[in-house]
Amino acid sequence: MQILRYAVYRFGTMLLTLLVVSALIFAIINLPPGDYLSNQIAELKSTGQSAGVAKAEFLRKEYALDRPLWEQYLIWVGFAPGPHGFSGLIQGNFGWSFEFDRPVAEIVGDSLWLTVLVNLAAVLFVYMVALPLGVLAAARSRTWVDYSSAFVGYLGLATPNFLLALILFYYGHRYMNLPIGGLMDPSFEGQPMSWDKVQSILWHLIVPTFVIGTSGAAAMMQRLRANMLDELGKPYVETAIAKGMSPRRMLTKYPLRVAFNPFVADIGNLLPSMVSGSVLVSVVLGLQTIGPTLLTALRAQDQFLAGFVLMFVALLTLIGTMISDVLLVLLDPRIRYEGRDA
Amino acid sequence: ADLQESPYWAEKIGKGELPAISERVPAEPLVVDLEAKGRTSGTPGGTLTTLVSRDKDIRMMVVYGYARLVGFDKDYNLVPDILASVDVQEGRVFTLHLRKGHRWSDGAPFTSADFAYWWDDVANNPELSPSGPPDFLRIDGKYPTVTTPDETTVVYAWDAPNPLFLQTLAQARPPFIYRPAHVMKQFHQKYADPTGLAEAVADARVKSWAALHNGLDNMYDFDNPELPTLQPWVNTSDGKKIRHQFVRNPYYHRVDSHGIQLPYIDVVEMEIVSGGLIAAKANAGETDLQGRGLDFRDIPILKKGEADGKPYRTLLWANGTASQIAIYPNLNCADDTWRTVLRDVRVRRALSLAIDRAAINRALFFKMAKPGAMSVLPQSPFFEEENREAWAAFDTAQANALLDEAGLAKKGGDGIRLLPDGRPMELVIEVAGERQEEENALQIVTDTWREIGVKLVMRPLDRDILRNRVYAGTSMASAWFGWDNGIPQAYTSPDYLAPRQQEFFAWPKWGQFYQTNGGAGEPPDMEAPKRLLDLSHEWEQTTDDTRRAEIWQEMLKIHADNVFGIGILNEAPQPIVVSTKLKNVPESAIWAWEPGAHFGIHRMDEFYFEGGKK
Amino acid sequence: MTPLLTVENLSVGFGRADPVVRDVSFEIMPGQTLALVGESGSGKTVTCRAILRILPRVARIHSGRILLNGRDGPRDLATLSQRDLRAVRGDTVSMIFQEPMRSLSPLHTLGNQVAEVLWLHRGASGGDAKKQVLDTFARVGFPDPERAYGSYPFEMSGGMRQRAMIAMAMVGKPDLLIADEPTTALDVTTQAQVLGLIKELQQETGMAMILVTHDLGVVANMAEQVVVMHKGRVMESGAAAAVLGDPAHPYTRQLFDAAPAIPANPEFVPEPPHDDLILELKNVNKTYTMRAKSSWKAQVLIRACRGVDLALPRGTTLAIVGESGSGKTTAARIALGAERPDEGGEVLFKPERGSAAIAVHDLNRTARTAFQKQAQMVFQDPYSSLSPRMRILDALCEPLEIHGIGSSSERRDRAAQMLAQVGLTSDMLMRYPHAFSGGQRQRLSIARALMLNPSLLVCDEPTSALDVSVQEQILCLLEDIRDRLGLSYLFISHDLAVVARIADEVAVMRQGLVVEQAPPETLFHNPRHPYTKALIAAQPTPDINRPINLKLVAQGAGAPESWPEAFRFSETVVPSLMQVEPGHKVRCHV
Amino acid sequence: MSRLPDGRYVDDAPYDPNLSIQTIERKDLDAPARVLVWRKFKTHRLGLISGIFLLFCYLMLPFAGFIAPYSPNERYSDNLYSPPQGIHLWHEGKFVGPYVYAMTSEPNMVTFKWEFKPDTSTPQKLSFFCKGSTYDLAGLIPTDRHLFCAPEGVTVFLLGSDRLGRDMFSRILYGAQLSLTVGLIGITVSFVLGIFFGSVAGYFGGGIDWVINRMIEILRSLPELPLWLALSAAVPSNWGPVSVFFIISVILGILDWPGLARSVRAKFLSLREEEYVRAAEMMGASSGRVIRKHLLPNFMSHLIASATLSIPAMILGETALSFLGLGLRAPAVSWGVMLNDAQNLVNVEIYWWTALPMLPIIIVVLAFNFLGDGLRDSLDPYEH
Ligand SMILES: Nc1ncnc2c1ncn2[C@@H]1O[C@H](COP(=O)(O)OP(=O)(O)OP(=O)(O)O)[C@@H](O)[C@H]1O
Ligand SMILES: Nc1ncnc2c1ncn2[C@@H]1O[C@H](COP(=O)(O)OP(=O)(O)OP(=O)(O)O)[C@@H](O)[C@H]1O
Ligand SMILES: [Mg+2]
Ligand SMILES: [Mg+2]
Repeated sequence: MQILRYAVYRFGTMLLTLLVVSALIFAIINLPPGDYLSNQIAELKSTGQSAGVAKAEFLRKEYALDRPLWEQYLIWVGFAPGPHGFSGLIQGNFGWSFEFDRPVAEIVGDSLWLTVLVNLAAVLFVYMVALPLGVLAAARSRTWVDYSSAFVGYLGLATPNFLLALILFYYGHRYMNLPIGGLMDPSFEGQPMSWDKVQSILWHLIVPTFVIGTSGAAAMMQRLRANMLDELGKPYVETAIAKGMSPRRMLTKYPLRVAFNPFVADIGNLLPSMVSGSVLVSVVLGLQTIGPTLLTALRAQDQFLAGFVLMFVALLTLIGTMISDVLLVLLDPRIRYEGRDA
Repeated sequence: ADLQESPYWAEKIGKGELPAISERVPAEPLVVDLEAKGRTSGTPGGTLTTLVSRDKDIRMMVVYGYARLVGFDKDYNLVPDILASVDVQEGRVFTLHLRKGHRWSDGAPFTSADFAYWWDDVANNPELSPSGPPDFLRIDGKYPTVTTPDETTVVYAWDAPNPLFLQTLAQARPPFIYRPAHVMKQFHQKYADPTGLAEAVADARVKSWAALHNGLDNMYDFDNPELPTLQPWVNTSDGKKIRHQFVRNPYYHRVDSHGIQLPYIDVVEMEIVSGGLIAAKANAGETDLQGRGLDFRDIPILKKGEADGKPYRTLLWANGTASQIAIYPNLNCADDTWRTVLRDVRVRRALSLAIDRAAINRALFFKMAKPGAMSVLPQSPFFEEENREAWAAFDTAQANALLDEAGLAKKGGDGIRLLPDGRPMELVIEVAGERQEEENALQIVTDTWREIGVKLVMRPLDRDILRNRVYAGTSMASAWFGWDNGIPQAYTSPDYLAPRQQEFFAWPKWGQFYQTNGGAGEPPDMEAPKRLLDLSHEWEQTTDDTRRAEIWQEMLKIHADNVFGIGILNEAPQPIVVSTKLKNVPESAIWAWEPGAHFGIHRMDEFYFEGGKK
Repeated sequence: MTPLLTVENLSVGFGRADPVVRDVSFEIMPGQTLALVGESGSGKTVTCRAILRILPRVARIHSGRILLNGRDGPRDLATLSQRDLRAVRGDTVSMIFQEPMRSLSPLHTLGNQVAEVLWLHRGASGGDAKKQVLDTFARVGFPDPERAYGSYPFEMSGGMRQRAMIAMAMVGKPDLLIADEPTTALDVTTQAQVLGLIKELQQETGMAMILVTHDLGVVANMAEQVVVMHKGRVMESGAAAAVLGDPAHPYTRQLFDAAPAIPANPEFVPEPPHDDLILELKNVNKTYTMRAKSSWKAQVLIRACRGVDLALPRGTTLAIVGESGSGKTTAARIALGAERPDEGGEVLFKPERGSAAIAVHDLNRTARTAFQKQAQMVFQDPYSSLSPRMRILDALCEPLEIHGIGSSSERRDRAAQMLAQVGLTSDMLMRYPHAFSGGQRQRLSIARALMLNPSLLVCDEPTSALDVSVQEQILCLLEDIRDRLGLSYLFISHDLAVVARIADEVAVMRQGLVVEQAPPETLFHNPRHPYTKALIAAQPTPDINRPINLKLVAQGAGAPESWPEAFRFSETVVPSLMQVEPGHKVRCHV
Repeated sequence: MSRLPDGRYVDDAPYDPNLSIQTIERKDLDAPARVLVWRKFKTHRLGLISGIFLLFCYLMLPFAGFIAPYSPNERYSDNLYSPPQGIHLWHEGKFVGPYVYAMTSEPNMVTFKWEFKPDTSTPQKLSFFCKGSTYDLAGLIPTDRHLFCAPEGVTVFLLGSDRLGRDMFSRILYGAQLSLTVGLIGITVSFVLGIFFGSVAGYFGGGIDWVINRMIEILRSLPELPLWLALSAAVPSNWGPVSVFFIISVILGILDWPGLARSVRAKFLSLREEEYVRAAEMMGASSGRVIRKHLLPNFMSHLIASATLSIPAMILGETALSFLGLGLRAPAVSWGVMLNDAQNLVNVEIYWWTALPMLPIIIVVLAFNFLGDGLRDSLDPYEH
């Protein structure tokens, strides 16, 4: 019963937050001067392509872009009727993408799993690199091991992603015959999963993973190191040593376990940072993830597409936060009993 | 010659899914004599890969394919293409004759009904086209009467001449004045079964039948494989993809003189990659034909790939705009002093004279472009060397003299001239910060202008913002391309030379005045522009090509003399990567959107792979 | 017999600074207990840690040998390789650290942490190890070993955790146990339980022990040998009886003199007149609703004070004693107006004799300022009650600044004067708190409390963090000030001996209730309430001849349900405070 | 030392029972916290080196014009894409002092590359404290002295030149002026906001805390990208590069504050429970005073450490923004702008030195990291 109440409460705040977020998103998208269609029309006129103008005019009417902003917002969310009655987000109509000229849902659907895939690979990479290095750096803090792992980590962080991507692609293709760009060989697109397809995807993932991963790894490593150092100063570590444990075993059993909790707490933030963080890389690498789609949409002020993607990310973040709360409760017995301050 | 069956369709024909070649091509196909054009006839087959950077760029296949009702040939003459012929009476009645037996790519006959459907049920349907039929069909505010006397004849008749009608049909982005009626009628309220239509609307997650109709009706966007086409290649891939496949149109209307149906190449694959990677991929030999997405600065890397033995050649075509980079002093600038100063032709001439075009050419284009003022290119019949050279030599002494003469002799302490009102002469040039070469060129101009006491301040903006600022008269000057069409012919409208378009950044207000019929902007109040206006009007009135040519020449002269737009250089090289096996690609040519449709005018359907395979 | 452990001329230092442990030597026979005594910072912990070489990275053993004559023959732990040392740690020699809460990993169950010793050293399998651990848990007195096995540290009380620590140290059946102040954090009854337990286990297994403490009472009850340390050096060492009975070194003597004790022979003092009360708490209740931190749990009501009635006559000391969490601090905070009592409670304060009472429970802004000038507080922890970023001068002047009293030079003079009053010199004004010892800091906070010339001082366990000799100094100081300045104290402690020394009246609290109240003489010699009795019995005295019966004491007062009918109380039914003799009130049913 | 007959051991060194009250216990800690921090920080060698390096970098900023042989937009149109020129000391076995070779360039019409030939016959000696292009020293004093320059008609491009023949070395120096300060401004903004909201939430708790937490949650649930785009679109289009730069730093700061606010809040929550805070409250100190005098000073060191750790993020943020075309634009020079120019295969493969601005970014980011690490380590010098 209590849990139910809690869930209802959390859900309530989530809806409220979402509502605020939706208004914010709408405002943000419409902050740059003009809108997609007027820009489109100006562009068409300036290049003398009068033929396209008619269609743009049609869309402007169809999607109520000729109305005041606040009305557009209400129509978009679904609080007010549009030219064809209520059909906004809450009615399950995600809108139309002007840029891609098809329903928003169709565009997002495709790139979503790719986003997840790429970022999953990157997160795995981050963990694989950052965990051992971070632990090592903490265990050997202030020695050359520590410094050199920081150096390696920050090298990845400080190298601008887009340059790194370009460099890796060029030389990767040259010397290792790695593919340039994309997430799989186009011939596998739309094909059912097969071993060859998986191989192709893995092969294509190498560079993106590396590029996205390196920047994350450094940050993660440093955080892990700091957390570990904090934990290493705690008396229970000495207790463990007094038991006669070997340092390695002690390190992985005790402080690492505790130092890891903050990462779980961060799951909720993973998504927006994944979407933002990998945009540049995805743009450079030509990955068909949601990031470049969002960037295009924002640049072109393709408002329904951008709005939907952002709402979606926000929703996932909020849900992610909830999940991480639950996970934390599962992972950290202290919270289970004592509760945790917000 | 006898028609030959294409091996690509052999299987389908064998199964009876496709009729034989003789049934497919029109009764009188367009026969291309390749040898006469100086090309070789090829072997059909092969898959061509090309790259684009945006999803929506798959419509480039409509541009490259370049099947138009009438199209430009390589000398920029208008010739019938899809149409068998066109009769023009008094420049106002156009009788379009279709080819008998011409079919859509799905095999349905292509007839005058398709034209009628567009005119009656699309262009004039207020729900589908809220703003009515397109502008180019409106002459003096009136639309033509469109009639279809028989299956293969369509008549567009105006009261007054419409000199632009045919040219517009030949554009890179053509106005499709026909629709596959047999397909689109299923989604038209007037013809479709209401319940079926309602279901389709719901399925497509759109809000009305009009949205559905418009959404599917993508002759140009080319993203609806259900929509039959007349282009050489047919889109077969739906949705958001990394690679789109375009398969030869079995009903295409062109054949070569050996009876082989064009296009030679069976499949075109268009791969969507990030813009930054096109050069890298080209360098790796992963494209067979590439112009778009490559830039002058990519040439070394392309040449390097060639040298490394990758199977491609890098051709250098010339850009077709009148000027690669041009500076437009705003004659309608809101700032009074600046407006007066910039309207002084001596000032504009001085600014032009003080540009070291050779240095820019060297720094930016390896000396491969042609320095010169903004005028037409040598490919145009109106080209005159003297126009290109007018006020385009690098001569700071003369420039200084001109400025002194213009009453700007006074200089401030830092050597910058003072305006009549005492402000320093700091000319802010606004640019769309998307082209590096523009910024680089202005950087060089900054240095040489300093020598004549003019301080150039460059301000990069977004394209849309730039446009709005120019239209509002807020900006003093801006940099942009020159006239889009650098190779006008007598039939080309000289609109864009006259103060009739705000899109010409030197006179936005005059352009608005004309475009809005006096509703906004201001009327031209200088002699030369007025004359330009008159001339362009006269061009519209006359149907006589020699008179039109004269008008063109006079207008170009006025421009050369008045330096309304300060051109810096033109014919900048455009790298074109071509697979070594790909034949019939011209060694040197013009790379232009309008007129020319990039590869379109070079007839991509005539390109072929040596031996029919890649 | 060969000693189990011999420490010879051990010197340990941090970095390049002078060694903090110098030339320490002692030896322990198997089965014996050696007590390491000395004030805070004298190097006890460092010495112990040096034995197992669990020292901070900067620490270095300068010289000395640590010979362990264990199962594998004699070895010098000071030079042993890390690998061999690992085999010794937790196996031959095990250690209990000072703070039980923080010495256990919060994310692992007790069972896991304890059984680990067996996995490490005995190669025991899961089930086998668990059986042994459950055994040990039962031995150290967990009522439900199975439950304890699966519990996390924070689910247990401090005493329970300390038991778990002991279990961890014992489960490997070591030859030597090093226990670093195993009971300091515990209240007396729990302390007695733990000590009793250790002693019992020791007798059973024949294990030797080094017991670190600064409580001489504990020493008297536990040790055969004593080593007295001061500033890193051994002052005196020898058999417990001899050292305690007849201290030879002046420091030892001083230390023993300082140890407070519940006086053996009561001298009845006439009851002071009760007509002028400076502070009065009437029917004070305080209920905290723990905003259920995790929103899905029910709110918890904590009744920190229940119907507390207290009266403090001017110029006297009222002490509140009671176990941890019994509501002492809450009562003090309410008395100071820092917390509002529940509806119905009243706190009245009379700044001067005969003046109108201020209703502390209901103050407006100006009244609060006025009141705050009169009533000050001395905090328990001398280390955290002074801001580390403030000079002594600023810290002392702060109350004056807040109340806008005096010019800056006047404030400065007053601060210097106050320092002198608490026995410090005025050249310390410009220093920072971290340069001072705990005792000095406590003096500083007393000085700060006195800056405003208050008439009431609330001391919340002002000496519990200090060792006996310093504690003695502070108590003397407080007494001295009280007498000189006519202050009244509300004195909170859980140490009965301290209270016996300073208080005029004592209130014993348990679970928010005052269970017994009387002048110390009466209370200590005629305690009525079972809880009071248990408290007194558990108080160890530094006298070998008066050992406390650890076994008996270990049972403590137990839960109220186990008390005689007359004293029982529950959440709802609470007997009232009855006067059993003049000035002696007990909470019982008649 | 002596042994009593009963085997007891007694120390016989002189002992004064009263000494301990009057003497300072831990002389080693007898100093203000910042001295102690410094003392401890000094032992963190890498942190110290980084700190000195950064200090040097910042001190150099006003004198970038002096050290740089050229001004940032000075072009040498005969030396486009000149590779780095080495500085030599010996010529044909003789010591001649620092000199360079004159370079002549030739376009290669086959490879479309500029080819440079050094004229190795004559060493061109560098001159020092020589006259060159004018610039404003420290942004104030106009002067034309440079640390070193090449003789007339010869160039000295230590790190090569870019596509317009501008000296990479000089541009990197000038770029530092913007790139290194973006961080500071951004940090200031984010700190002001973060400290304000964090401390209000942490100290007062309750409803305010809830609202601020929601704000943070909302800001965090939006990807940064649209915020960047929107905020930079809100910058008036006609602003000059420096104002745009300023606004960008502010934007970076605005987006950065929630993280900081959270840590401030957490820290405040724990500091509030310290007894010295309680003590001040009981003495009647106002909340403002408590925050100012007790909480902030004790929190400052953490702030400084987290500041040093966020500056790299700001510097990198600027390069990312420049890449998106939202950041600085020519003619302004920053490392981000320079890298933005270099994000092309040609620059990576053929004119590799144009990608060199990566190096200072990496070095500075690393230095800040080590500095922050060192600071963090030495924050609580009086802890046991
Ligand atoms: N990590 C350290 N760095 C520097 N000095 C230290 C460190 N740990 C302890 N010391 C110093 O060593 C001396 C001895 O400390 P130790 O902890 O052994 O005292 P103790 O007798 O156990 O005191 P307590 O009763 O407070 O536990 C003290 O002066 C202390 O300041
Ligand atoms: N602010 C508060 N919110 C909730 N519960 C509190 C609060 N303050 C005290 N309590 C609870 O009230 C009870 C009495 O606490 P109090 O601090 O008065 O005990 P104490 O006798 O002073 O203990 P100690 O000896 O440990 O200082 C405890 O259970 C404590 O957890
Ligand atoms: Mg200790
Ligand atoms: Mg307390």
